[in-house]
Amino acid sequence: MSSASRLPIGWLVQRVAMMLVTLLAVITLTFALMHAVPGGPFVSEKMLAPEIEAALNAKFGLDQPIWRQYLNYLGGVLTLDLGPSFKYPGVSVNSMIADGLAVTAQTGLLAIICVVAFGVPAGIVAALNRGRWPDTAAMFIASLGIAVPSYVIATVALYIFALRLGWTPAFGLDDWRGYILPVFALSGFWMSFVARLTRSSLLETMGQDYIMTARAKGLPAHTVMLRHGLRNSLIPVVTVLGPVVANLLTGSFVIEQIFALPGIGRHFVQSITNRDYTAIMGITIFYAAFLMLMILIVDLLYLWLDPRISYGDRK
Amino acid sequence: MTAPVLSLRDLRTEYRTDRGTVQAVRGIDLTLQRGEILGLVGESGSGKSVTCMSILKLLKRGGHITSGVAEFDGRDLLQLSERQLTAVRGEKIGVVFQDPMSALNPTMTVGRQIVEVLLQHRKISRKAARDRAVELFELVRIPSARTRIDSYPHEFSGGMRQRVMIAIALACDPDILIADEPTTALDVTIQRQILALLKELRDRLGMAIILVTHDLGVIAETADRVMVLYGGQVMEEALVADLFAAPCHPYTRGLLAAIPDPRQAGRPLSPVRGSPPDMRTPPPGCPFAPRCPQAMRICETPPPMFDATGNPALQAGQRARCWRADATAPAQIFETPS
Amino acid sequence: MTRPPIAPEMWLPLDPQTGQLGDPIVSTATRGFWAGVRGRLFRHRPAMAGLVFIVLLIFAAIFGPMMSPYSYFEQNLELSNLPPTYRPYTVTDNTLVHVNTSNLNLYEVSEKGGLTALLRPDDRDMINRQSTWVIDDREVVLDYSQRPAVLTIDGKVAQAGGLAMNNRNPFGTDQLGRDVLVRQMYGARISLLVAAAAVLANFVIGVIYGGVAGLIGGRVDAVMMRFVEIVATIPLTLYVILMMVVLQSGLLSVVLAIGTVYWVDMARVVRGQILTLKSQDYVAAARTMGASTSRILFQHLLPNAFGPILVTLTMLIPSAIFIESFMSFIGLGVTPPQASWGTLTSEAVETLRAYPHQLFFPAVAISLTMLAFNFLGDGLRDALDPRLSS
Amino acid sequence: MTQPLLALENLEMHFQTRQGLLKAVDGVSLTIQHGETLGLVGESGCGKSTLARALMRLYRPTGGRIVLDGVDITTLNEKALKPHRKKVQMIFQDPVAALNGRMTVGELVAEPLEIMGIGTAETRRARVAELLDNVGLGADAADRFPHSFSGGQRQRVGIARAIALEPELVVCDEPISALDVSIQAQIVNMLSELKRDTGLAYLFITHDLSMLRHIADRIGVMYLGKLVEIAPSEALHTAPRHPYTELLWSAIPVPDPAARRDDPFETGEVPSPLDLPSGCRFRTRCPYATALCAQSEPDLITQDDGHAVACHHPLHGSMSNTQQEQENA
Amino acid sequence: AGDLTYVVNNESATYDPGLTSETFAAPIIGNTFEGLVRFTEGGEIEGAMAESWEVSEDGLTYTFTLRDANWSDGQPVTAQDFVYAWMRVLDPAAGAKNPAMFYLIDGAEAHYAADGEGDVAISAPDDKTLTFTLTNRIPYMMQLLTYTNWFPVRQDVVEVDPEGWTRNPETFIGNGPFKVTEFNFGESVVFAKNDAYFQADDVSLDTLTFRLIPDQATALTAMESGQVDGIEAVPAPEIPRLMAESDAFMIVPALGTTYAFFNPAQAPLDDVRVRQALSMAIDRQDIVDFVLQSADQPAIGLVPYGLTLNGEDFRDGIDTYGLDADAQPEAAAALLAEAGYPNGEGFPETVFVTYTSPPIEKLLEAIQQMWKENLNIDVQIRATEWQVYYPEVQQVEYQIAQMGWGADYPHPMTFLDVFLPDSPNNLAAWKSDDFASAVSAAKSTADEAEGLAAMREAEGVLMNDHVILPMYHRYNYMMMSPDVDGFWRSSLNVPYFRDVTLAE
Ligand SMILES: Nc1ncnc2c1ncn2[C@@H]1O[C@H](COP(=O)(O)OP(=O)(O)OP(=O)(O)O)[C@@H](O)[C@H]1O
Ligand SMILES: Nc1ncnc2c1ncn2[C@@H]1O[C@H](COP(=O)(O)OP(=O)(O)OP(=O)(O)O)[C@@H](O)[C@H]1O
Ligand SMILES: [Mg+2]
Ligand SMILES: [Mg+2]
Repeated sequence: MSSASRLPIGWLVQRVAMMLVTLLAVITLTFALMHAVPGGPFVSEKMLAPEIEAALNAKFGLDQPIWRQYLNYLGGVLTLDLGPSFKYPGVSVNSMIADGLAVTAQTGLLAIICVVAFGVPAGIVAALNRGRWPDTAAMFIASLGIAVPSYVIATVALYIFALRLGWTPAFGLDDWRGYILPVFALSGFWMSFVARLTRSSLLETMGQDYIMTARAKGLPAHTVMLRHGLRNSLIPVVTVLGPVVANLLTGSFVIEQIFALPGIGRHFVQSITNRDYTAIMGITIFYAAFLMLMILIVDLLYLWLDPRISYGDRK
Repeated sequence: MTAPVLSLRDLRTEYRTDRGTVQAVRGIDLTLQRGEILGLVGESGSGKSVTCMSILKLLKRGGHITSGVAEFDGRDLLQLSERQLTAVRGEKIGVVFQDPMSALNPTMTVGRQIVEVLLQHRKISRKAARDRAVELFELVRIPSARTRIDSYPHEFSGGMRQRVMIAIALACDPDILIADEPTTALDVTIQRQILALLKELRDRLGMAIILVTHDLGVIAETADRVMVLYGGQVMEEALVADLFAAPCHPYTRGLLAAIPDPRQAGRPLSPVRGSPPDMRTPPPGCPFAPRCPQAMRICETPPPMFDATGNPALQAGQRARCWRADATAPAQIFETPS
Repeated sequence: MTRPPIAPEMWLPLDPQTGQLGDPIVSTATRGFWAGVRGRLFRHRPAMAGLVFIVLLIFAAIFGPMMSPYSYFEQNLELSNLPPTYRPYTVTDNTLVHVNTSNLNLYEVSEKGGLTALLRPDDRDMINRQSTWVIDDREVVLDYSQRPAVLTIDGKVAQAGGLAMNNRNPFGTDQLGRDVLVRQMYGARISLLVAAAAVLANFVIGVIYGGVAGLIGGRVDAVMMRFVEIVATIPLTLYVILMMVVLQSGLLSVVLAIGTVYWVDMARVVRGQILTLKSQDYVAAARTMGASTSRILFQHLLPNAFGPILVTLTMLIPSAIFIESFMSFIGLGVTPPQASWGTLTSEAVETLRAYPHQLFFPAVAISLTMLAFNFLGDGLRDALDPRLSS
Repeated sequence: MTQPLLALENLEMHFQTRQGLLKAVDGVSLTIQHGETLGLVGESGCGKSTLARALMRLYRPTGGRIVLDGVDITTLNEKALKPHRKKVQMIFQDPVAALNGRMTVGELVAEPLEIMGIGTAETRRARVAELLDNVGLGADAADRFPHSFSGGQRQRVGIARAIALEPELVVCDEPISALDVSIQAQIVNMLSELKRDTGLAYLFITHDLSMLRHIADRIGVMYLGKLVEIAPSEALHTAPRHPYTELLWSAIPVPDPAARRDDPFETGEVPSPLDLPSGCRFRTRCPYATALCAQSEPDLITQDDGHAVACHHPLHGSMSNTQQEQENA
Repeated sequence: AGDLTYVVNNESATYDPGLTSETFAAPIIGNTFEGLVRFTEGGEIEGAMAESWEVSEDGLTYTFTLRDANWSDGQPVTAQDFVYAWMRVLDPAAGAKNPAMFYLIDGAEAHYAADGEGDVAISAPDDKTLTFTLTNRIPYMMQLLTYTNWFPVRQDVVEVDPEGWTRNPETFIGNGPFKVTEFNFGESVVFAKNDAYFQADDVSLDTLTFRLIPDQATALTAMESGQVDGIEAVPAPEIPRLMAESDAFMIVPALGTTYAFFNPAQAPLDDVRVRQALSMAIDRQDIVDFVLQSADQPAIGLVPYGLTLNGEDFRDGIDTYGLDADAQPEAAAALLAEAGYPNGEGFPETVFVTYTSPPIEKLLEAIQQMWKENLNIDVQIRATEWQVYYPEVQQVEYQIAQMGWGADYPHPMTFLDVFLPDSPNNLAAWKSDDFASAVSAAKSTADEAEGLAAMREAEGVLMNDHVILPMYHRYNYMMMSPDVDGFWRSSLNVPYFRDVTLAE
């Protein structure tokens, strides 16, 4: 049976409907939270006179009852218009997300590639050499990668490589060297995590009977590992990678802040500190939708990775 | 006698676990002739599977072969490197594992799992390999082979999976087939079908088969020669007819006695009493001595393997590791309580 | 083959008969599951190293601040930003000084090697970038118009001596002249407490939530997992700010904030485990006995999902510690002058160039602790899974 | 006749799968009397385990009734079911999988008592010791974990647990398949002893027909979700009436090399339970199948001798109803 | 000729000269727009768009004559552009943040209150003449006019896209030395020389880039590795090092005072002696020397140094209100004892609230410790996010609150105005008739000396009541490559690149 024919359309439809409901819940909750939190988009360095604040509220419709604002907002979301930024007049949230994503996606994508391209092989090498020095070394580095916070990695790397050695620029993605540090700082943790996960999952798989069968067929060790071991150990890795992809592609505030990347992660945190209502909502919705999409994709990947899984028969 | 295809001498295998070292196989000798079906029987944990796995060095983690020679094709398999062994595994010696449910890769179509072994050992095209796979499927009697070949293992019943395993093992027409409990957990009709298939293959291709089982009925139906294992050692070895007709070793007798007798329906069965030894600290003498109803003091010394030469207790070709088979033993000890 | 003849009495029956019907196997050691786990764990060297480290750390966190001559809040502004090690200059035989090249101050070195006093310059020439001290009748000039700054004593360029330990403050001092070592130990209290809170939240909420979702399955599971998605996507910062308004900032709110949202990953992991475990026969067996859902969950399923739970936990502890520093950063955290490793680290990141030691110690402390947890977690997982041990 | 201990009336267990409706158990009626051993055999996948699990109420049956001691337990919820659970217990095929490896044997055996709230911790401990003694393990086994036991011993733990509540019926789903002959014999002996001592009834599922002959009072034969034949053990062995039973019997390996059959054995392919043949389910493999078999499904008809068979063309013994009808016509 | 990259740390909300009140917008607006008048580097007022001006006898009516100057698209700058710009600020619908600044024009306040209805005394008799009339005399009116809100904007571009015009280089038409060629949201703003600028010949830079780097440490790394030419700010802990060793380091007067509000309505701060004791007990010199380690100046009053009136610095010879740069522990303790808390005993629980900012929290920790040491009282510090903190403080529900003020225009009044009873920024809700009358006296006099005296009197009233705890007068610390010549940054935070030339 081909995997395409296993695509459970009914399940998919149900799932997407569920996603929309979840999204609505996210919207509602975030909206409520946002308005419950003190402050507002017009709090700045100096106090505004009450009549001026009133004028600003009127201008942005914040003088209307909250349910009205909510419905208005929902209406906008339905037309995929996330509205204008309250904090940055003239900037639409749509364009904020699009611009931010353009930056974040570049580093994020590279980080994901790093996570997969280094994390998984490191895990494989470690598993292949279980208990010997490559395993110990890889797992020690991976433990460090999990243990050292990314902002420490980023700051120290910036200090050493940009300032002391002058190998990389301090900020900016204008040439390829500019990508090195942010991508490294972004992917360090997940690379380490994926390496550990791959290793343990692979060891688990390599203890299965069918690995013995593959060996008994006379397949060389690496074929056994790659063809039979790896694919079956990927389920936990993929499970983790789904949300990770969503996270990396939606940016990390700390890293974007340190490397001065105008990415979506920075916009998001700033929109919260600014109480830029539409931007908060917009980016949250975007993130939620993206995360759910990734989880959905993971679920679909399960189908491809493990033909035993089917979504049709949920009792 | 012609030269055996496989001869195993003094195989010793142990498993090092954190609860101690398990001496799974303790000096097993085995010869296998061309076209012969050799049955291995014995209680659970007696070392049947480990013996089979050791031949191709397919041990799980912690398993170590500490001594022994496995002569095949003029070479000692146990001295070969992993790389050299790949040329033997699947090509010259095929293996069917004990548990068909978990022995197939669940994420690969069964077809690919067969094609894979063909491509590994034969210089043929993918297409040709696939055709051969279909042929093998037909050989093991999987209906509508051409379409079922693209199924995943979970879409097959246990019996069919077992047949797929056999097809994989047979793909390269091996000289030897090692079949570790190929029919356990299958119902009798499918069991019989598979056994018939094995016999047919033996007849047609002259393949030698090591058949592991604890079902004496299966042995009686299928094997030519039988080895009874206990405590990691061969207790008795005989042609199948001799073994059933004139078992020498008390353990063999115990096993045979445990088979339910249709004429005695309703009466209690007679199991071998006691439990198998802890293989981390096997008994110093005969491993069966602690359970043996006829144990003697001598049994605390390890018995050698006795053969039929000049030995009234044994048939020609029969061998037993029991002091009772010693030609010098006092005659009365053969008067076994029935 | 000849063999020495066998003595006739050897052919006599062996008695008394040892084997009896249904006798248990001769098992050398009767060891329970947990005894086995403990045994395996104790033999796992990295895990033991991790455990010892954590125990020592807990001791240091509890008793360290009590035993230190300083308190975590006591400041000495004059002695701020002192290094743990330094290279003294010899002014006269019994006067050594230390030059802080970042703020161009001179410090007196005590006999025991501690940096004990700031030496105020007698003259500060901002135009020519020189500061002048008169120490023991010697004119000490620090010329910082060139880099690195040059110290001259009576007109002669002085050479720094060998590396010395700052005995007064072995880890140096921070920007307000507080002892870094005692702050470090005090910070461990808070960070370990936060870690403990995270562990507890994950155990209590994450494990149960995921367990229930996985066990009940079907529609309930789908809805529960969507709720997890909602919790995971709602901006944590907003939520934390709201908590900050509702509660007062402080350790309790950190613990609460972490407790209420910091379990979604664990819930996912546990659910996945339960989904695979619940089809096991022992669950069916328990049901045939009339076991309640909670009994099945707690008695049967969760203990068997322990391995992955542990692994996830060791993963989550560091991020809990970092979340605390983030929360402290936005004001929902420990109140100054209290310190946690997170706040120590983020403060020290700012002074990285001038005073790298301020980052070094907390970063190393966090990293070592995480390594310790990781090693311990690995060891525990291996110990809990007999198949993995050899 | 007295009220049976257990009566299944047209029990159905259908699973909704992605590929379609799977009729794992498709209308099975049978009774088990107090103190009786009913053997159940059949091809792999014919629904034996499903039947067992459904009657244990591990599933909620999709049709039919389960009447236990006169009480219909088919749709009771867990709470209402709890008192009835005492009467029926189960022994599983795989003793490794059925015992929670994180509990001591003592805990495992005490668990049903604890759940039912029987006795105090003290009395339970005594009872556990007694139970372990009964199954030949010795009371000191209580402090050990299942992994330190052999397969046969683990199965004894399972048995001890199953009889802890003094049930009236024990459902044994292939309790001996994974064990070797000698241990099989031990277990079977023990089950027989228990039956003799306490008047237990068994539903005994197995592939091992020779063993069944040894212990079962009556034997039911299942094929693709249906009961095709049920009869006293001896009668079934000596004169099976359903062609499938005959086929099964012919496949039993005989532990006698002299009686060796070297002929190829063809059984035909088992149809998919998702796509059942019309009429009689066995007709695709049946050497005696006629056009009738494809048209109508034979009912399970009980003959006077208590031998029931669902076949249009039964072998041996009396004629089937259909034949009679045809002749009458 | 040349290109220059300058790092800014904050994204500005809007670059609309009329609507913004943010300091972050100043660098961009200040280099792309000019008002009627502007500051010279020396702080003098000189004509920008105005060629000349006249003030009526009563000091209320101002009449400006504009010079021939063009917008960056070549159109002439007219008086109507100013009228439009100003009237727009007074229209509530436009959403200006700072219309109150215009209320001093006759009719402006009423106009705003009436939703843009009613006459305002602003007019343009012809293209080159602009006149307006104030309600009161404003001695610092000319300084006010340098503030961005008074800059002209073009009606045609604004009306086409009232929100978006400042985000689009095409429509962001200014009359300053540079024009924007790229807006990269969150990343950078790129400028090119504005050839239509009336002094275009004096502008040497070809392009100018403002790069947004939120992290000051990264900015410093970029600066030190030579990736950028100048940075707006340096991380506080780096100041001593840079001050000592960097040629690029610059200290710019900032006209700002950092202080804390005492809430005179809350115990124990309702007692002026307590307030004074707290203020006396901190060592401002130590704070500057060790905590800030900067060139900031200890503050013992509200108005910073550097504001000169009548040839005299405001602070010269002024009273110290009992405060000093160094701590006076004995005197402070005595005062506290007098207030009923000898040796700090019985001092009620007191919380010092602040916004989250690592340097400020450090500062407060030091002060906390000084109070502990000198007065033996325990004061809690509670830091919250600015958005939470600020509205809370506005409700005057604190005991001590951290705050500061930076000048909008270089005149003491920008500080004193804050403490008028109706000022939204009077966060202590402090009221004093003496203060108010002194302030209005200062505003209404035409005589600078008199005005100075009145303002000093006003500060005296405030300070003697110890409503605020002055800490230090701040400076801005930045870096600009020594190769850059002619760069200056005003005390109002506008970096001027107009006169910059680059060394080869
Ligand atoms: N992976 C392993 N680790 C440790 N001990 C093992 C392992 N595999 C087998 N053994 C031990 O080796 C001995 C022989 O086991 P083996 O699997 O050969 O028995 P068997 O005769 O095949 O039994 P069965 O009939 O149950 O398959 C047993 O004592 C068993 O416990
Ligand atoms: N939970 C389930 N969902 C869907 N199908 C099921 C489920 N359980 C069992 N089945 C299907 O029902 C049929 C009967 O299965 P069952 O396990 O009862 O067979 P069995 O007679 O016990 O076979 P075996 O002898 O192999 O144990 C099979 O086709 C099986 O795939
Ligand atoms: Mg085996
Ligand atoms: Mg079954």
